[in-house]
Amino acid sequence: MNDTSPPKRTHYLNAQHTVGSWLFTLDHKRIGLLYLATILLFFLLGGIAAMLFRVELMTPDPTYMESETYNRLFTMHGITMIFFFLIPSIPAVLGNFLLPLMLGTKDLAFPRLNLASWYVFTFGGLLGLGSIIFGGVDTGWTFYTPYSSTYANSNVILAALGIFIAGFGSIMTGINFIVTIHKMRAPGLTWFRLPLFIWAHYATSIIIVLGTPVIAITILLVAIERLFQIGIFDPALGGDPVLFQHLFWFYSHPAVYIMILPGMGVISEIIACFSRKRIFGYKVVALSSLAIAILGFFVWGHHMFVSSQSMYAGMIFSILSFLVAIPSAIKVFNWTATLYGGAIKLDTPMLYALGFIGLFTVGGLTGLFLASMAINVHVHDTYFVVAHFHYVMVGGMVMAFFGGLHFWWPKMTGRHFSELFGRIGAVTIFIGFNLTFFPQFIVGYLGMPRRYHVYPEEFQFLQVMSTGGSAVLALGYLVMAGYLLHSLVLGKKASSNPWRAVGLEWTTPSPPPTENFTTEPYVDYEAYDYTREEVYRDDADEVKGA
Amino acid sequence: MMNLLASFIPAQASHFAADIDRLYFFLIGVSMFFTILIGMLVIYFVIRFRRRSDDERPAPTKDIVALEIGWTIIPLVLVIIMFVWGAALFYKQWRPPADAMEILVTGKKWMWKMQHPSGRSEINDLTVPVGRPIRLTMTSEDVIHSFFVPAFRTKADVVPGRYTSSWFLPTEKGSFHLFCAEYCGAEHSLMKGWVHVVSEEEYEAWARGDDTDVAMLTPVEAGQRLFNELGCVVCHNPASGAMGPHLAGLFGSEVRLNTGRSVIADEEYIRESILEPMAKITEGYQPIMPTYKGQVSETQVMHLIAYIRSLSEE
Amino acid sequence: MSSSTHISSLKSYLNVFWTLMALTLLTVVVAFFDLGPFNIIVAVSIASVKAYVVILYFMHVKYSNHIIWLTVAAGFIWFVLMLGLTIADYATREWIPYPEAW
Amino acid sequence: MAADQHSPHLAHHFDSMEQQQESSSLGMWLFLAQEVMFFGGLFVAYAVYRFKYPEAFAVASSHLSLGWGAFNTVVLICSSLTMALAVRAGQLGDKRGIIRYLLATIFLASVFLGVKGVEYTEKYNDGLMPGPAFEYTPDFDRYTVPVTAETAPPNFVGNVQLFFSFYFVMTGLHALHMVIGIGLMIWLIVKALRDRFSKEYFTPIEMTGLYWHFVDIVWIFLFPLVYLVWRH
Ligand code: HEA
Ligand code: HEA
Ligand code: HEC
Ligand code: CUA
Ligand SMILES: [Cu+2]
Repeated sequence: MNDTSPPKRTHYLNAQHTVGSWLFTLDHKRIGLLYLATILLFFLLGGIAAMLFRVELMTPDPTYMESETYNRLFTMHGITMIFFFLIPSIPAVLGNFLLPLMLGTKDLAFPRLNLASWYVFTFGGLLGLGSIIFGGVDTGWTFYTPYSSTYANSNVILAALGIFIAGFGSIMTGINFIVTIHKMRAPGLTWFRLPLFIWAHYATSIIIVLGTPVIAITILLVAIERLFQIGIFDPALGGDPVLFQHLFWFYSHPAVYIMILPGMGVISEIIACFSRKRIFGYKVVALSSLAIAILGFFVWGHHMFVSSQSMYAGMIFSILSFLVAIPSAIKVFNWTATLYGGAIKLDTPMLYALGFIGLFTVGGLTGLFLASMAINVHVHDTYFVVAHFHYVMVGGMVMAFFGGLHFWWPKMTGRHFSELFGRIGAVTIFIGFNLTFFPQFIVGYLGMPRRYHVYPEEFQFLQVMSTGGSAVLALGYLVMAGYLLHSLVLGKKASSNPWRAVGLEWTTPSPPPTENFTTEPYVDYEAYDYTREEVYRDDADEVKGA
Repeated sequence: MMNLLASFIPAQASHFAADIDRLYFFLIGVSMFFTILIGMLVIYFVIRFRRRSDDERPAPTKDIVALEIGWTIIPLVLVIIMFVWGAALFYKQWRPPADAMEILVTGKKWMWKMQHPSGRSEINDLTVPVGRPIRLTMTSEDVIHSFFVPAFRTKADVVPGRYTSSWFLPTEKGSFHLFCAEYCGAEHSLMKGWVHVVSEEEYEAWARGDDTDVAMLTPVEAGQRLFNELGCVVCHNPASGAMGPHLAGLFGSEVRLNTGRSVIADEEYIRESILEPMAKITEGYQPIMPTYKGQVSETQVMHLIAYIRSLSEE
Repeated sequence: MSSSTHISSLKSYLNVFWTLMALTLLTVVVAFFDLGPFNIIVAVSIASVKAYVVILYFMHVKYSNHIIWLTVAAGFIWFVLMLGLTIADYATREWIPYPEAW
Repeated sequence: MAADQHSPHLAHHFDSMEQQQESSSLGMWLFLAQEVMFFGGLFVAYAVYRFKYPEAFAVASSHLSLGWGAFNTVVLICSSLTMALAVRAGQLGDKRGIIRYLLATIFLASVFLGVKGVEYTEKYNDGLMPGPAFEYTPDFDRYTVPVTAETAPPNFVGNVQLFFSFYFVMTGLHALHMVIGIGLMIWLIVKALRDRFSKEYFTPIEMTGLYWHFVDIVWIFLFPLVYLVWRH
């Protein structure tokens, strides 16, 4: 592949230039980029909402917004961040882009379905956006009945439909992934030669396919109940509002694993590459993803310990929650052990990966506090929970997402970002993140409830700290946005394997050609086999040609 | 030491507060151990095994089954301890002793109403005697709320259409925060109050109504006091998000209703607004005001009217 | 073997059809007998048998590979677990009764 | 395999017709598993309420027409048979058979929907449409269910209304699925008329068949659950 082809090599980005060639593309790589643009927009929106209410929280009394505005802001923040950013983040962007490349195939099994999923998702997102523009939603992202079904005085139906529709986008992606992984692996690529990224996406897709329909029907029931004013969860008819919570969390707990498993996949790739070692206990790590996906379905009641759920049911959910922590623990230990005896380089993606390990550990361990029933009684619906889930979601998945984005950036865009600014950004984000969310553990245990616009003065100090931290965090993201955009135009051209990584995606030029591979890939080596000489081949000439 | 600790945990004012904090510190211990262990190992490995040349090829990974088994079993044992400990405490929290004194609690947007066995009731305040087990029997008139007293480490959702309960044994005298912990709409964060733990004697006197100095107050003062106690101020408050109309200047003025008609706000109108708020809805407002029928005596209504009237006189 | 390569005979389809009809009749008839709590169990069991027959023969799962079997099984097992754990809450709520009405 | 490679129906990213067919089939089954959970959520909610309010649900169910319900069950099973035969015709490459059986299936589906329409209208006229217009006065003397004015739970009428909420949502969603199915079949007929199918390529018919049988299965469960609560 060391050919000195004509100066302008055709690849998936420059193969065609019209707007239509993007909007009607069936190329998984382009669809991945479409998703990237969409979800970054939602991330920005959700982030802006967070900054707005963080500023409000600097004082215990209402300062510059009314309580109704505050409620709409955190609801918008939760809904956009979860449904329109984090759930599609890694699967729909990196997964879409990389799955066929890693499997050595030309495309996903159903390219048209893939494109349709983006349209469906975007349409759902627009409905969600519409609900915000036309006055907002004030139910919290959890839509608890009967508030959402009868009392809320806001655009619940529109938002509900948005989530309902976006859910089908995610189901389409999930089905596509499972079929592709089953049926389209390159010759020689057996299950236990698959990258852990693929395993993670396989597990994630199982959750998506079996879980998402339940949130769809649940949220649809809320919309129907509001629209036609018929009772479904309405206590006035003997309906049970707690039943809604069962159905909601049946999806939304597994959904938190949709929000972490792909991140774990990314981390495995990065750690292997930057320590030049196969992941310690590869099989265990692969199978633990499946264990999390399956066990994770049966712990949803841990969100309902004080909801008046039966104590016995609570105990079942509690013990299962503890058990699902074990496979996560195994993964963390295996990553750490992988570092032992490696050749470690702290490039930007690796900084994100190491940040992930630390922050996910803290977030996951505080999940154990929450799963412990007696402690849950005290900290449920306080800032302790807020801190927990930001540690796993932002400290975990968002870190993994950006880590992965940096790792595969040269592959996706054909350009290098500035390593110096990359490292500055990563460190700023890490520091800002901890400053923002660590104080929230303390303020939560002290008893400050979440979703509070007005709060007692004794909590102010910690809240101000948190707001300060969030400014640092936002600055970190801003730096990142700056140098990434810069690199698109002025970045150094990337070779096919700039990090010296193992994996089929690194054997094809950056950016890859539309059909992904010029020669049909064949795999006759184990995953992460860093002893192979090909990996270290110098491909600098290729860049000049590209 | 104790002082330092006190800035990280709320007051321990019920008999299981200390138990729960103990479990909490156990978990903090385990967490710190693993976080520090992993953090230190990562830092150590990163330094010790840093890449020295671009071309370095480390030895391939060797899987060690004993290690895998070890770090499966150890966390497994730890989480089982956590589960048993947490569930046992929870079981205790769930079952009130038979001799507990029962207080009835109703939540509604956005206030708490407590009814004592003696018949006395309170709004947003809960007065209880120290050292006596208290059981709360709770329900909601509208959406789900949650009765949360951090100093007692108790919390229980209050669900419309059914009764839930919660119990505690206060061990310290003083006033402690009461919060609504389940999001319930616009003024969720104003749905809070205080739990006053007093001595047995004080409580008995209070429950009989001895402390009521209402007799010594003018009707306007008594009305103002009621206005705060009953939670009217939550909605009829010029400062906050104002769920209800501001009442200054109301008396004697002409009020436009959502039917398009107008009425003069006289005593009769105000009385009706308090007892039958749904009868006439002021233009531009939602019909969300709860009825106070059965909660206020006729005398108290008169006091309220006197107070609202006084707002128009200033 | 791929499911589309198996072509069932007309007769086997008709057999399946008459089985389904017979089972439908059976559910209706059984519903008129008082079996106490077993009414619902019998009704759901018969429906499950019908569903099973449809899946095996009309939907050709009998001739499909194991991954299809697994998918079908997963769908139903997940449903049963969702139902089971939810009902576990409602069925045990009264074990430690909440206080009676005021 | 070599012949496959040149089949006009083979998409560029598949290696063989067999791989393509297996992929479609697995994809369809995953979709159906998804559907199981979609309806599953409804069934769980229904089960919980039925568990809580057995009498009210029995009483409410007795207002449904068992005759129509059973009739529709038969109609739907017939349509499953014709659908299976349509797929078989596809396997045999019998174009006229495909069209004939699909038309039969569409006809049966329309009969089903027509009957549902009749039933809905009846319920509407009886004031059994849940929501603000719901009107129901219990007539305890006429119930075969062991419930009397004294033993009736406090919110009896409300519970009856709950049943009808579920009746309409469940059968409504089911009917919506049938409408979609009819649309798919019309599309298949058009394709068949244009000679798009052959012995080698009939995947769309097969997939639609799977979908249709699934819709049938949902009804197989709905029928005893909503029509046959306490008939004795
Ligand atoms: C990415 C998302 C994500 C992830 C991965 C998790 C992971 C976990 N979560 Fe979290 N959680 C959320 C997102 C997530 N959560 C969200 C969004 C909410 C709030 C929703 C809302 O109400 O708005 C929530 C709320 C929540 C609650 C309810 C709180 C309440 O409202 O009362 C509970 C209770 O059990 C809980 C538990 C857990 C547990 C046990 C894990 C476990 O999977 C964690 C496992 C990981 C580890 C344990 C760390 C690694 C292990 C080691 C380093 C070794 C040492 C290990 C041992 C000794 C076991 N979570
Ligand atoms: C993915 C999930 C996610 C993410 C990323 C975040 C990110 C943040 N969250 Fe969020 N949060 C939730 C999910 C998330 N949150 C959920 C589910 C809730 C519960 C809602 C509910 O109660 O219903 C919640 C609630 C919540 C609360 C509690 C509110 C309350 O209960 O009253 C708080 C309070 O501090 C908070 C703060 C923040 C902050 C400061 C960030 C910061 O990390 C945000 C920083 C980001 C930015 C400032 C954007 C910067 C972007 C750029 C500069 C440009 C980048 C663009 C390109 C590259 C093109 N969040
Ligand atoms: C949940 C919020 C809420 C609470 C608590 C509340 N109100 Fe109201 N009140 C309203 C709203 C909203 C209106 C306007 C709509 C209406 O007429 O019902 C209103 C109207 C009124 C009016 C008529 C005012 C006018 O402009 O016509 C009076 C008088 C009044 N309230 C008195 C009281 C008193 C006294 C209390 C306490 C005992 C009280 N309210 C508690 C929400 C509340
Ligand atoms: Cu009541 Cu929040
Ligand atoms: Cu959870």
